[in-house]
Amino acid sequence: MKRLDLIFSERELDAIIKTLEKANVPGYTVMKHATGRGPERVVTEDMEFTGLGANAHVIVFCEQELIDKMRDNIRDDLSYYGGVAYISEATPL
Amino acid sequence: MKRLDLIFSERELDAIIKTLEKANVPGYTVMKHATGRGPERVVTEDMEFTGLGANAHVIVFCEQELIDKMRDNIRDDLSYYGGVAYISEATPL
Amino acid sequence: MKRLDLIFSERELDAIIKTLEKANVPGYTVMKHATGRGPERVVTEDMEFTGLGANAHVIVFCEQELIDKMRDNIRDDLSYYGGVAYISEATPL
Amino acid sequence: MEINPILQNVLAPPVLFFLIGAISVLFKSDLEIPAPLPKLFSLYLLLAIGFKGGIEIQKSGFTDQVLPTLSAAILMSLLIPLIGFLILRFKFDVFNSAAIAAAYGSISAVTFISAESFLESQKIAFDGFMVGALALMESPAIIVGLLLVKFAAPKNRPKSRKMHLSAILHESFLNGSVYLLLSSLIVGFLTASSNPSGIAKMEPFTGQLFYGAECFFLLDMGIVAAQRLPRLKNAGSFLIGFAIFMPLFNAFIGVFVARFLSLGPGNALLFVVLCASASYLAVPAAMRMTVPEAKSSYYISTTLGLTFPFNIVLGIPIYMSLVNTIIPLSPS
Amino acid sequence: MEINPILQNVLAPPVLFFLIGAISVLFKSDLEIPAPLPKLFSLYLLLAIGFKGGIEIQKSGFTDQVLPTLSAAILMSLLIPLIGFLILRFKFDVFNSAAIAAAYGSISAVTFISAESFLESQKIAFDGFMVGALALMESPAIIVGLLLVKFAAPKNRPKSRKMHLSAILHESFLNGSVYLLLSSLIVGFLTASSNPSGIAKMEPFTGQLFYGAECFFLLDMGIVAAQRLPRLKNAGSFLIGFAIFMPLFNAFIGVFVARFLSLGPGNALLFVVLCASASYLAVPAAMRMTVPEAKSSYYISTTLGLTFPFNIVLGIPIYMSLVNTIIPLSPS
Amino acid sequence: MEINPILQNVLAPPVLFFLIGAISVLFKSDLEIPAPLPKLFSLYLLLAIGFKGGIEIQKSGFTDQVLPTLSAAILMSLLIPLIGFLILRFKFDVFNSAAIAAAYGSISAVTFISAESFLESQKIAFDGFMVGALALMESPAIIVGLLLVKFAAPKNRPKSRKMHLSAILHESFLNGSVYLLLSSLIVGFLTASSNPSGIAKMEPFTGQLFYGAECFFLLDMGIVAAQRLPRLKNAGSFLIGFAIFMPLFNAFIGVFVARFLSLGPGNALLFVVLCASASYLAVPAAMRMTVPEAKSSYYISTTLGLTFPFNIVLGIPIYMSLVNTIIPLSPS
Ligand SMILES: Nc1ncnc2c1ncn2[C@@H]1O[C@H](COP(=O)(O)O)[C@@H](O)[C@H]1O
Ligand SMILES: Nc1ncnc2c1ncn2[C@@H]1O[C@H](COP(=O)(O)O)[C@@H](O)[C@H]1O
Ligand SMILES: Nc1ncnc2c1ncn2[C@@H]1O[C@H](COP(=O)(O)O)[C@@H](O)[C@H]1O
Ligand code: NA
Ligand code: NA
Ligand code: NA
Repeated sequence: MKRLDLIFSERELDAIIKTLEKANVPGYTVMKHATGRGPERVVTEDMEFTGLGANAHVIVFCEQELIDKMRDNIRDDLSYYGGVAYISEATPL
Repeated sequence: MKRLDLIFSERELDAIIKTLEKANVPGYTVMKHATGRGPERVVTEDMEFTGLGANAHVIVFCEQELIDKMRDNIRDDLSYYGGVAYISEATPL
Repeated sequence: MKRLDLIFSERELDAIIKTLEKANVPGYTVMKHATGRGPERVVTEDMEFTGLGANAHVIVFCEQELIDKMRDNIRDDLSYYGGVAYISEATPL
Repeated sequence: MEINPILQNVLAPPVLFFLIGAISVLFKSDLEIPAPLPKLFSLYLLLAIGFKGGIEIQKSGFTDQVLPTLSAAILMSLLIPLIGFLILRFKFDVFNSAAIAAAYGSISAVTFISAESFLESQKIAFDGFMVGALALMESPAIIVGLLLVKFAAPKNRPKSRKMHLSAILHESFLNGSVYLLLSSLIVGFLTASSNPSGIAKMEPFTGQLFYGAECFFLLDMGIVAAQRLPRLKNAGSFLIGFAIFMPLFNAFIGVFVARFLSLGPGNALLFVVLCASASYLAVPAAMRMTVPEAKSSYYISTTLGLTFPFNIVLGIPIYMSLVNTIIPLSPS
Repeated sequence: MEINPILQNVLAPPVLFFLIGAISVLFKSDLEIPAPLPKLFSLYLLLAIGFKGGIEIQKSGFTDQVLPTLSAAILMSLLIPLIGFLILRFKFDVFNSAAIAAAYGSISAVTFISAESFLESQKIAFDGFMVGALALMESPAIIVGLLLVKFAAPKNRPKSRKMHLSAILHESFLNGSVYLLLSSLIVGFLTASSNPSGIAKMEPFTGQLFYGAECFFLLDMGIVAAQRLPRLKNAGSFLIGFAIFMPLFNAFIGVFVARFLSLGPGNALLFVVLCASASYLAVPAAMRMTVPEAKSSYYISTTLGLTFPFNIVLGIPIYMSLVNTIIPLSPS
Repeated sequence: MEINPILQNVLAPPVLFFLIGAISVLFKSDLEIPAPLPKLFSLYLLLAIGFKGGIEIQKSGFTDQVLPTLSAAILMSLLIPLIGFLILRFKFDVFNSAAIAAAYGSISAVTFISAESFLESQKIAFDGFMVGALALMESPAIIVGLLLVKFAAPKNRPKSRKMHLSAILHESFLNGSVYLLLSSLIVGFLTASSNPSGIAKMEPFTGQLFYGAECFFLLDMGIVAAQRLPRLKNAGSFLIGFAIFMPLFNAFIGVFVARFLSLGPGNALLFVVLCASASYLAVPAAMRMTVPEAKSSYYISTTLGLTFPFNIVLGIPIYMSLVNTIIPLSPS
């Protein structure tokens, strides 16, 4: 089993969730209000009221095949607006 | 060292924490207001005001033995209301 | 690639971010309002209004060398006020 | 039924803000009221409704009408879930039928205050003790729902959740929103009895601010309801029909009960609205915990996505004309 | 220019709270207004400004002055971004120039209400329909900014984001803050037309509470602005100069347009402030989504870290004396 | 001591809402006021207390009584932590003793405003400058606590945190809640001096809304206090006794100081309440950062779980009868 961590602007959330749903992932978890800094852009929470929004952190536990299936779409989603995606190993309890 | 990720309905938090405390985990971290979708149920943040609540994401760094000790209790806690639990490797800094 | 998880009191956030920036990490993500229990101290969210604050959870995806570079500084930051730091494996999508 | 009262209802700020919220979803605006701000307004409204209701009950005292009306209210909240259950069992299993039925037996506080606003704008009098009916109709429906599950559910339910009476009562009366409404009502009552100067000091918060806070909350409710609506497609046409038919049916029973109780037109409308409205706060929260077998999307999407908007926008003026038709103008 | 009005402006609670917020950052106090509380106040202010503006417009009706003023406002919000763009292109690429220019063409609602508070404290009359100008100046600047990107951007922009007119209009009118302001304005207008009793019931929320909520929000704005200021160092002195010079320049054009329109001193100040203020809500949110090539730290740090404080603290009294100098005291 | 004032105190809305919150925990209701909403009310109360206090100080001017009273207040906040420290050292190490003692030397703003509400309901006059005493008693206790740590702590404290005077002053005056209270007081003072019309415009926010917001915040405080109470079991009976005895002891000293100062009964009660109350905002936040060796559960659970409820429910009327007994009815 794999764990996929996606971190990106909250406003891309709908697009990412659509990608996940299309791939039929067994589930996902969304944590909003994350802030941070990437190689290019800065998002600070204190600016959230502006509607600039913060980041969302999405966690997906799923099989490697599903990740392979989604790879291109997710990269597409993230390539334009930024954001990161990492995979790690995970074993169900 | 292991890392245990638990994601489940916030209203089960007390039960899960009791399980963790009983097993004498060295510590744990709780992040509330997580939302997401599982194989059966949908939780959306925009509904939080209803008291339906969102999910909690609990992270525990501990030894494998502790996890083995807690496995049955956690599975019990999660089996009825849903929620997921995954283990991965982690090394202290 | 590695994933570094730091969990510590929100009020140490500035110090930790300074440490990260000095090491030139490619980016980081901050999630505030985390609560939890460590070996010694208790932080409960219901106390957040007191200014005691909650914990911050910082995630950094970066190379092992960077982590080695930061290790002493981070340990220093965490040694006094508490907090935990764990490393795990991660592969970019 | 005239068109005028409907239009007049729609053109009141609370309903307009509800529509604005709903339209923002339709047009894919990124307008958002982030959590936990809606919870702030939801807690505030319950506290203010309860507090003001407690004051009114203390002021009006227990007149002749109070006891019969409150008893009838409780009766309706026991009866409606039973009828709803029988109807829903044609299509759904015991768990879903009981959960949905309980929601329709219970009430929606925001629908109630929308009806009060409507009456005020129409200059029709009503009594403060009706908030007592509101408060008393929340719990019985939950109890009936849980008892239905307890007795009608298949025998092989997992042991861990075989419900005890104590658990049922706990969910019914100590649910956060029920508890806050009931206890604020007691605070209001005690304040009015023993500390009348406290009323004036609370008035700007619980009184003057109320209408605006209601608008703000309805703006969010509009967003939420419109986000919920599409999910009803999966629920099927039976449930969609139920979400419109059941309130009308309950209103119909309610108006005859109100006539039997000789309620004036204001109280009668509130009584009918309590019967017709469905819970999206207390009941779903209780059901999610105690009947996880039921799909929350069923009982939330119907009450919040369809029944609530229907009542707010069209229902209240329809019920008003129903009241005016069925209940002869009493001299009260 | 006298020093007195500046001091008087600074000594008003909203400006004082803004300074308190800024000083807390300077002194490294850990004062913090955690998210999403600032969003609550930001949504509230937009709703209240829109609602009250809608009422005023309905009340004042479409007098002779309304149409010319609103047209001039729209014109200014089309013109300013074009001028800004030409200036900025000396130093920045198309993306950054367009994004920054759009921010300066649009408006800041909080600057506007600060100007209203200033006028009230000076007992200078102004008209409610100026809120209409506020509402109308948000979208055109966004449209111009996006059109500039569409036509001036290098041809090798990634396909996925080749902007269609529909996307441009969507970002311009359905952006959360634009949508809330515009729709609250409509709600206010409809309420005033058809349900005047609703105005009185909203008054405690949208009226009486407003000044205090403004103070609370400005406390947070002070914190945010002071946190932003240091980031301007990276932006370079050209941009820092632009952030002060551009508002003054726009004010200068604005005051002559106001003279041409024969606006009274109150309306004239508001018109000038609309020209001089820059957006840190709607435009940045829209630009971040549609022009990700532009650095958000450029268009936010300038508008929020420099232009906004400058306008709030010094700009408004300066523009007032400008108005008094350029516009001969009309009998209106 | 009569029972009537206690009952009358308990039957006021703020205390009732506090009890409702506490009872909800006892009965395991899931009533919750999610973060950061309590912070909103906490910030609001500090801002409003400070602002109104500043106005009152400006209005009343520096009368004969002001300087002696404020000096005595500061003195008490220096003295109480020293006494507390000596008592606590019987059982606790330097770090815990200093941190707990500092909390009891400082004040609780919500206890103070509860005493004000009590006086208003009893129609006993008091002066606005007492808010100045409130503001001035926060920092000295923190300073004493940190100095105690600096000089009494074992010499092998980690180097990194050897406290410098500048760090001590920073924690004492720039702590978020201290800073907001002090600076709002200055804003209130400046507004009253130079911009009196600003007072009326703030009044609905800082004045009329205050009582209701206090109730809402106390509802949350009731929840938090009741959640804290069980943790006191681990703290042992010495600390539990200290949490009740120390306020009474401080009240006792305070009432004689008040008599010496010839304060009227209203001001005397407020002075006594300041002495008797303990901080759960500024001091714990400062101690957590600067004295991490102290267990936060000690200094928070005592102040919040025991001393605060004791003062709110029983203490205030007890102190009132103490004042009435010790201080001869002065003609003021
Ligand atoms: N190396 C990293 N480690 C952790 N989070 C990151 C990293 N790089 C970027 N992020 C997160 O991804 C968001 C978007 O980054 P960017 O793609 O630079 O806009 C940032 O705001 C961070 O929250
Ligand atoms: N495969 C998954 N990956 C990540 N989160 C999940 C996954 N499955 C379920 N969850 C989370 O666990 C919660 C409960 O799921 P469920 O057990 O279906 O009720 C969901 O709301 C998600 O937040
Ligand atoms: N073993 C652990 N697993 C997960 N989180 C932990 C663990 N130990 C400590 N923490 C987190 O780190 C914070 C600080 O812990 P401490 O160092 O004990 O003050 C706690 O509040 C927890 O959120
Ligand atoms: Na009903
Ligand atoms: Na402008
Ligand atoms: Na004290």
